[in-house]
Amino acid sequence: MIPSSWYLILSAVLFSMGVAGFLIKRSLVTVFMSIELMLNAVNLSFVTFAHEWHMVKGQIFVFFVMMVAAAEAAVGLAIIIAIFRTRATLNVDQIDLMKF
Amino acid sequence: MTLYLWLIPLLPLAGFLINGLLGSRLTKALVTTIALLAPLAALGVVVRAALLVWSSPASLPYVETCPLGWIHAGGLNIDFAFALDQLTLVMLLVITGVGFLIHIYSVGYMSLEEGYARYFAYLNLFLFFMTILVLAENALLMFVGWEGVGLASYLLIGFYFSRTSAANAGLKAFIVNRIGDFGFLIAIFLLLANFGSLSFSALAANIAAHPELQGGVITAIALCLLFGATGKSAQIPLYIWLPDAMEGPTPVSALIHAATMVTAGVYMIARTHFLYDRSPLALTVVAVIGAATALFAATIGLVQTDIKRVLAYSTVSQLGYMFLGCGVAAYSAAIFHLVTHAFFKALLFLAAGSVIHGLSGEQDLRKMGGLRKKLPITFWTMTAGVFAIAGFPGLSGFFSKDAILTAAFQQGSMGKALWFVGVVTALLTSFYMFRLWYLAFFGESRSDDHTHHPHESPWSMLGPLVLLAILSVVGGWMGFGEGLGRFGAFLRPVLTPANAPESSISTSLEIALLAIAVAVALTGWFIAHLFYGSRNNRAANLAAALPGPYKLMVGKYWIDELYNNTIIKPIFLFSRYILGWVVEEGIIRGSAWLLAGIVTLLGELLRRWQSGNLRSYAGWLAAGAALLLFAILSASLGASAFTLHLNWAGH
Amino acid sequence: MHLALFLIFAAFALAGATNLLLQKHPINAALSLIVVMSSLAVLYLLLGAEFLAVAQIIVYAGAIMVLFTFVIMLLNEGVEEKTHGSRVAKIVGFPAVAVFLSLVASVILAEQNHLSPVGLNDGIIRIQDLSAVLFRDLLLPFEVTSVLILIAILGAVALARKDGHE
Amino acid sequence: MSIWLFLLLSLVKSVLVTVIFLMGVAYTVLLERKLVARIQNRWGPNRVGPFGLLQPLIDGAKSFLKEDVVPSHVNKFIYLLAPLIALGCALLSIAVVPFGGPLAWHGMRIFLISDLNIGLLVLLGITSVGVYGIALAGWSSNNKYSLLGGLRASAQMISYELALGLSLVGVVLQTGSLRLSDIVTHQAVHGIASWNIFGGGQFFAFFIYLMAAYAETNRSPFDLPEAETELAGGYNIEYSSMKFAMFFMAEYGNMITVGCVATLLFLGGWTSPLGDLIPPPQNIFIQALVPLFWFVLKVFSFLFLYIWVRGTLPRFRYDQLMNFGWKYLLPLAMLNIVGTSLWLSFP
Repeated sequence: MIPSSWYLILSAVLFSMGVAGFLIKRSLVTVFMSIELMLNAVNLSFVTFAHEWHMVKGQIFVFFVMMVAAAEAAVGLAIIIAIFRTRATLNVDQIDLMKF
Repeated sequence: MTLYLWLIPLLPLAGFLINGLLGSRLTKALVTTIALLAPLAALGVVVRAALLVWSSPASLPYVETCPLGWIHAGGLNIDFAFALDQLTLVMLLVITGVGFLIHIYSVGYMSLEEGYARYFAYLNLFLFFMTILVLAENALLMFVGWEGVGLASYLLIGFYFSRTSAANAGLKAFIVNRIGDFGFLIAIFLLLANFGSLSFSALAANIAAHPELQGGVITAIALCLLFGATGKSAQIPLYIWLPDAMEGPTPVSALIHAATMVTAGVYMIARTHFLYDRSPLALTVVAVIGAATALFAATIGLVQTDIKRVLAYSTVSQLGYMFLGCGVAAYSAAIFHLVTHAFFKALLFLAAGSVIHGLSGEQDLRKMGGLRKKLPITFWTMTAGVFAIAGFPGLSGFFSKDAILTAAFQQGSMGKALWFVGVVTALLTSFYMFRLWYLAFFGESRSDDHTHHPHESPWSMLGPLVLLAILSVVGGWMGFGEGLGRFGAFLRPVLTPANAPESSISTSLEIALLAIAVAVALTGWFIAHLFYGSRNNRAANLAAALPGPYKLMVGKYWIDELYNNTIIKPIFLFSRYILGWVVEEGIIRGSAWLLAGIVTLLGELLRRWQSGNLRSYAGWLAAGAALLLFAILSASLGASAFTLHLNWAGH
Repeated sequence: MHLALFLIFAAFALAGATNLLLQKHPINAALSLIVVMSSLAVLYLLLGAEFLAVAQIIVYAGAIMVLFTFVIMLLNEGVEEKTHGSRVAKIVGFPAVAVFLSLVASVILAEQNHLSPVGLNDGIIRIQDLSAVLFRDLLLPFEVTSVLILIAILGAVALARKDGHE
Repeated sequence: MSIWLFLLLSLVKSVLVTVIFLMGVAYTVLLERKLVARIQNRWGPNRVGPFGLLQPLIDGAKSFLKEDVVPSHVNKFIYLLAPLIALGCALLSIAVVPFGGPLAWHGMRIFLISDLNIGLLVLLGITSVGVYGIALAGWSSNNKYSLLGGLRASAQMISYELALGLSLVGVVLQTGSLRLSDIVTHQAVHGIASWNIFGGGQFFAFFIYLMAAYAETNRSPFDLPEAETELAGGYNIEYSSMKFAMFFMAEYGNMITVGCVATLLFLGGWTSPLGDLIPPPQNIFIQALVPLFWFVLKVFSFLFLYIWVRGTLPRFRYDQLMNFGWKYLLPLAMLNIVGTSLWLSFP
């Protein structure tokens, strides 16, 4: 038996690491992965709260997040491919112009 | 009894939409079919209505209101309503009947032109607005039609828009009409302010219920309406657009600028005669304007050399007659003249169109001549028109013109003077019409173009000519008899002036007046014959003997130049220097510069923030999230340490 | 037992996340993320969400991350270079993250007495219960999400296809 | 039952199943070689042991004894990790497969390592992770052929996973459970008449599953990731000796798993095709072994079909493969779901 708060703390830490990854990563793909990490961290807290209050809807919400994440990954990666095709780089520090 | 009035404007509108939107993709035959079916169907509806009304005249006026309403704002209630009474019926018959004939004529006349579908779309659009104008039950709806016919007129005058003169003529017509419309609008506002309603029946009832209302506001309204009417009906001072409008195709001149649209002013005065009846001053102004225009335009018409311009000035002059009729409270006579004028003037224009068509576009009378043999049918129909307008006994112009002159003669103090002006105008009319007749059809051909041989027009053009010629010859007989006969009797329920003068004229005097009119017409013919009947230079000698008046008439009294110098140029200078330099450059552009400068400055500052770097954005985002969280926590915790219990759901 | 499992897989998750931050090569980062996700799947199982645990594996590890590796392989992206495009990220971002984490952690710690503990025998939310809620109460969001995914597919196709063809 | 007994039993079962499974893998290889040889009118391996039955053992020994070459230009960690993932996933998936009757000892099923509520989903999950083995192998080898093979494998497996998953939904709808043993018992009533492929009306689903399974296991006619003629072996081009053998075992292991799933979901699992016509035997051992026999027979038939197809059909082009998956299989699978739902809602 362990307290729910441990899960929540873990979730918060993972989320912060995701944000930190967003801040330090230079590759667009890894930045995108950091976003996925954040989403996962939030999902963990959703599941925890669903368990805490015995609510199925918390899990459903995670389910929706997954679906949206899948859609987002498809579009995001397509965008990354398109960017790579025009700029020949994926370094976020070099991709700072709307028009190229 | 249902008359389906709404169909009358709607059918031409459908024709307009189909031909206007799809016309360029349809075959010519289909375009023609649609263009002809729309007015024919409208004519059918009108004739059906006329037959039904004829059998039960008590059912008039008949009103159809759109159940959805139109404008309902506060106390203002304006319905989208069509009304049919005797006056409207007469107008509708003229519009759709003559309109249909001219559509048929156009098929032949325009067959080789570019923009065939566009032409018929505009023509149908004109019919749509014109029928709305006459069917309107209130002044605002009438104004809609009024503006719409102006639009259609503008489009058709500028039909050959690649010609600068045509485009300018269209603009001139539109702008001059706008000036008149301003008067109409003011009148509508005054009506609303004083009577709270725009419905003609309500207004008539309101005025009838207040016999003490005389002059004053009513005079103001009537004069404003008159100003609008002078614009549309080409009266002094706004007549200047009509001669230029001859730049449009000839059938358009016949339909819009002779038979129907330009008579809208007369129709409006007749429709609102209950206002004029209460304002002797306004009536006098109408009569004086009408008489002055009639004489004035006739004198210009004497010396014009363009066949269509002669007819245009003649139209202005005849419209002056109608105004004169209205001005002496002989509304029925004015409407009667409107109808007969629609017949013979449309005929004259169409015949002139046939001549122009036969001469491959030649419009100068000095280059015609000798066409009697080449264009026999055109010649005979034209002859009918000339005799009708000159007022030869038994023809339509004789009856209607005489009705107006007789009514003018009886009018009080000014009557005799007005009558005299009318008679002089009749003389001039007879002269210039026979001048045209001789110049065009008799003598030798003076054309310097020997490659084209004059040819008679196709039957699609000659058919309408013949029909209109018959109408011009016999159309007057419906007004034969005491008080305009059947025509007058038919219109009496709507057009009897409130203070109709008693017929104070003896039969002998009436016959004398008739004799004078006939004599005047014959005199005109005789003079024309003297001058133009054979090859001589009497006319040139006369012009040389009287150089001043001749130049004055050839220069059209320099009215255009007068307007140009007194009105257009000052406005132009004001626009260029005051509005252009001070307002445009200083205020508008200056403020735009100022705003742009401020925005540029701000943007320059904010731009540094929007570096485009994803990681910087993420940094700001994280900072914002932290700040937001902090704000929420401090709010729910009372900004103290985390001692308070959070309001978790479920706990 | 629960404690041991939690500690093991929480450690895995944290190690994976740390590795994600430290690795320079995207494919290593992707593998670390797969580790994080798989550990999270086990944690979901501990929390009684068996369907979500498997869905996590299938959707995240089996689909999304495969897409990531696919793209990395396709673009053949190398080790990321060290650039200095953003001072803001360092100056503003990291303190903000620290503040954020401390705020959230302090709230959770302050409230932990109100939360119930988690055990192995807390029962499992069955897939039938999930589907009952998903397809009855939340049918509309579900359908809307499916439309969203359809749009995403179209968008991905439109974005990734080469210009000039078709 | 104490937790220690549980752990011990599970361990024993796992070891036993793994060993048998690997043996099965080895003899599937032999079966394929023999069958393909007969299809091509050859004899196949027949030198080692009677009918060449000892050939797999010799092959295994050969793999162990060969030199283990690790090219210098590879990404070493991932290069080593990839075959482990591939084989690990192949072995893991058998853990949820019930391969015999519901005999239990101390409350634990004997012929099943773990009986999960969501066994089918777990199977799918493990299969989906299996892609990494091939994809990472292709990438880490740092070789253009293997990279192409890896790319092809990941794209192909993601694409066909959809059709595969959707084809199973019809079965799940009919049973109302994701537990594999429930799915089998649901088909046990009338023997062959109540199998999902016949009585359950899931014939199209079976077809879709079959096609998707070929693609998921990278087997002919969808063996584009290996495609000897164009990619010279594809993702495993840089692998040698035991690491190559691990990929090989993973491939055949996946075949067996796929065959097990097909048997469980469509062919009635361990139940007799004759239903209750033959009364259940009284002897406890026979009672335990008869279902095992049926199960193995069905899986064998499925494998036979697999190899038969491999020996018969040519390889598809890659665009044909993608078109087939997205434009035909996927819509067909969705239609199957709709049809099944309608059939179930209007009995």
